[in-house]
Amino acid sequence: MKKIALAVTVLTGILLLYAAQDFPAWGDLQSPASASPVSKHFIADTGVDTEVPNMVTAVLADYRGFDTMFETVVIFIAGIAIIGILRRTGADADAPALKRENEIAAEPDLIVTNTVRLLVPVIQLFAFYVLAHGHVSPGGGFQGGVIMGASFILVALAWDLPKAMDRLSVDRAVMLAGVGILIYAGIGLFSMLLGGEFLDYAELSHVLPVSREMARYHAMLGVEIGVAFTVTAVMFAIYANLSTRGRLEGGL
Amino acid sequence: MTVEGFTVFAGAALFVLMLPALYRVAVGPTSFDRLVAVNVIGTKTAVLLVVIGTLFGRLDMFVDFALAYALLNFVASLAVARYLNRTRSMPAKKPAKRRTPRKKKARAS
Amino acid sequence: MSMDVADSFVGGFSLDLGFLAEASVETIHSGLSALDVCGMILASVGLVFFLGAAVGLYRFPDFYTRMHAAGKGDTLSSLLILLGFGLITLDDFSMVGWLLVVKLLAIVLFIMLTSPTSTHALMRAGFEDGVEPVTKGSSSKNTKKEGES
Amino acid sequence: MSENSIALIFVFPLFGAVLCALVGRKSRNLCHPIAVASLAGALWGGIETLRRVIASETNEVSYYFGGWNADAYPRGVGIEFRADYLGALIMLVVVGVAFLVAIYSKLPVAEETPEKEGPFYTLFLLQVTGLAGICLTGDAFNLYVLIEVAALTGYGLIAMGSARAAAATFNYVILGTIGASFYLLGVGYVYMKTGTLNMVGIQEVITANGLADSAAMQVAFVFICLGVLIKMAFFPFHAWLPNAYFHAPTATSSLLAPLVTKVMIYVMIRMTLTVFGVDFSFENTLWTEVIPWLVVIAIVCAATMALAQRDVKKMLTYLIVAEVGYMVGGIWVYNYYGFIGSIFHIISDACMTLCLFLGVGIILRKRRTTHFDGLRGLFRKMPFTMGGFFVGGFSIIGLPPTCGFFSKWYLITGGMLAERWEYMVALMFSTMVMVVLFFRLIERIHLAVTESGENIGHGHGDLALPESETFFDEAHWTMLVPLLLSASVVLVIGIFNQDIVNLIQDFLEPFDLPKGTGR
Repeated sequence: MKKIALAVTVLTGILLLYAAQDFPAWGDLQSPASASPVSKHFIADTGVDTEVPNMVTAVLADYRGFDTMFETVVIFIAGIAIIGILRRTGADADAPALKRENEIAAEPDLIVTNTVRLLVPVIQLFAFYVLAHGHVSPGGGFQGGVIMGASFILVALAWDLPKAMDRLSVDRAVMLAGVGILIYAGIGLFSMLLGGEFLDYAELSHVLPVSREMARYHAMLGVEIGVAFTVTAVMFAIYANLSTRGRLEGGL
Repeated sequence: MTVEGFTVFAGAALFVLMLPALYRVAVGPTSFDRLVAVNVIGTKTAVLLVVIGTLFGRLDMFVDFALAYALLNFVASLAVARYLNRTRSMPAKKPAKRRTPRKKKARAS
Repeated sequence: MSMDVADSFVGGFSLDLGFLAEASVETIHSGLSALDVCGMILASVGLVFFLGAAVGLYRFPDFYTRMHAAGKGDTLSSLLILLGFGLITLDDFSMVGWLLVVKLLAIVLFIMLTSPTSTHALMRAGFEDGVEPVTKGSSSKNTKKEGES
Repeated sequence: MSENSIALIFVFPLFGAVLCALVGRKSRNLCHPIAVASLAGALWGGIETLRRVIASETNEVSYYFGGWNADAYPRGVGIEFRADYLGALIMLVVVGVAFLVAIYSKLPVAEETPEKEGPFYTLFLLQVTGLAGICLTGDAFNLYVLIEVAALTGYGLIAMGSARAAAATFNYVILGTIGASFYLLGVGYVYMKTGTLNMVGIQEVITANGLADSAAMQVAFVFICLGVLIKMAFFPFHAWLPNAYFHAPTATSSLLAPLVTKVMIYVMIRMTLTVFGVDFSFENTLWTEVIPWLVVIAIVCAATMALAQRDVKKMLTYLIVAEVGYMVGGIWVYNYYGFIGSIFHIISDACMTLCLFLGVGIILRKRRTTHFDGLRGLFRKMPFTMGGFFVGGFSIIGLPPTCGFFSKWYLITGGMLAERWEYMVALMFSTMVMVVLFFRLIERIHLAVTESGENIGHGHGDLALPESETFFDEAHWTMLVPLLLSASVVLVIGIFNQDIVNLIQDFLEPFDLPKGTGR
């Protein structure tokens, strides 16, 4: 079986390399990919359409905002599925915990807890910075959410899971993840109800005191906030459920 | 020697000096040795990101990457240390060499 | 690695890196200011420390000594290299430059705090797990050979 | 509201899913009504969309997300949903099947995954969102994202059952990920060469620049087809399907079995016809020669393995693999009638598989087993349920006037006109096998015969069973009504098959497929 797998892998690699010869040359203006109006539009007109300097963010959150919505949904699904599969319910939850052989509960380490206590506020501030700065520099909802989620995981690592769950319980995390999707899809639905298509942020200029372009700009920030909510909550929920096999006590 | 030349040199040197650490990751012999080496590589990757940022002239973007990377590296090494500390199967009364497969040693010597 | 070797090394890559040079005109000036020189010296010292850490990681006989090399050399070298590049970035004293240096200092501070902490956590985990240190009478043969192989 | 009908198809389930997740912990009883209501909304949107497609002059309706419409901006800047006859029909099947399963799932979900209604219905609704989106999207990368949505929810839904289900999911996760990766690699290569992700845009660039000979495009085509074939459990890659669907909870297998493989076949049709174009896909001689033979092997092997099963649910999972072979064969014999058969078979197979799985779910709930031995005396006990189940069975065999007969008729016609005799022989063989299978089942269900052939009692039929085993005990109405509805849909589609075939013909007309004999 291993040999077959190896052969398949090698064959795939050869195919990929064979096809790679055929790629357009670096910076070839005549290739269909470079000549296509789509790339030109992204490069030339992003600022005109949306006022966002970072065209990656504009493509991600506006031009292809529908994809990004479903990518957020994928993360949400991951969280919900992990909870659905692992979470102990009913009689299961009352059963004695599966103790591993001669397991010793680790107690919080003085040095680690003090460092983490010092760092967590800074990390959360950095998360907000990354989230809000997505329009001009790399960053945005996904990255900011990951950093924010990491801060909660850090608390759970330094002390134990209950301490982190005092700050963000798993039930509340699921709600937060849902709220994130609601924010994203809600902005889309709201712009649809205002007369545009789904996710047509420009229509929000009817209710916001800004131009159509700036409406896109601000709606993108709102959308990123929704993404950050979902990512933060799901990261923590997955960690909590995986590290305790769905029992939500003790922690790693 | 220009600043640009030095930057390229520093980046290359960082990369080359990561190789001994990579050797430690591959060879072990205990999983803690591997972890130390992974931690070193992680920290140095954050530094390498800053170096690359200087080279590209887009340090404003790359410092954010580096900070996020250093943060995640810290979380990862804490998590693994915590995991290994928790899942040991014997109390530490009698220090015993574990996680050191004999066969590997024989092959290495 | 001597300096002229490094120069030839750079020269070998200059063809590929041509487009980088154009992109990086703003930050990197052709001339060398005093700050640049200071920064390069700092970063070089940092690289030397990293060399020490790497050699220690490769050569030392057991977990604790390797940890020692890695924990100290790695932290200090990271700090020095980052500070060095901070000075290099600062050379035009622009507002953007200052902002970047502040961010770099944040990374320096962060690594200064986290790297010893994670070293400590790993060390403790290793100790409680019963990793055996090499002592005078113990069989250092095995471990030594591993380092050399 | 009508011009947004395409958006409504997934807006309703998406918001329903989030609502289920929010209320799921506190008030679990609300989840089922929310799911049914949001799917009813989606069904309304789907019917409205099909009506608009029929009413439009070009036979297709486009919807541009974010308002990046093709008039003001270059095509492909934003994401486009295109509903033509093919997409709209299959989307309607997806939403309709999901609606029936949602009604049906009230009792099984409460019993099999207790206290997890919230997560279950969340994943259920998102699964429908993903599958319906796949049918409508006009963007190759968006298709990938939606495939991932459908796949991830599928893993979650299957693994939520027993511990064995979780183990069976593992294979599915591995193979599903490999398939998705192949598809993504292919899309990456296509983007590299064409510079656009819009399906119509890709087709335009291919014809305008003569990219048919390009090595990168051909490798991309092979990768995309390979990924889709893995995802649809085509024969050598089918290993994940039987175990995963067999161990899955009842509601999950009733939703996934009729839809997932069929939707992936839709993706293959979409890729070959709309994206790469007929010439590119079928003039590629090596590929076109190989696949029909693979199809033959697939059908024969899957039918044989189905014959070896002693469990109804397991047998049905192997039949799904065989049916996948039918439809892939219908595409790759490269004939107009083969395509009609393939598309029509997607629709009819979804309906009849739904019918069979709903029936099996009821049997499983009543008898706690689906082994052949547990079936005796069922007809006397649940005449309506078994009646519906038999309609599905007759349709899979291909008896008129069920829809299975007509789709199989077109498939065989296509094979005959393309002179693919091996494909026809395989079809005939598998039909024989299904006859054997289902009449064996009918015998078990009607008569008091055990697996070893031994008669219980002395008389004929289930009259010989003691009264305690044959008293009238019909299934709960929430389970019975969807089953009977799906059985009647099987019959209705069969009777009004010409209307649907007309729509399919309207869709296929512009593609200039060979209609007669000889290639």
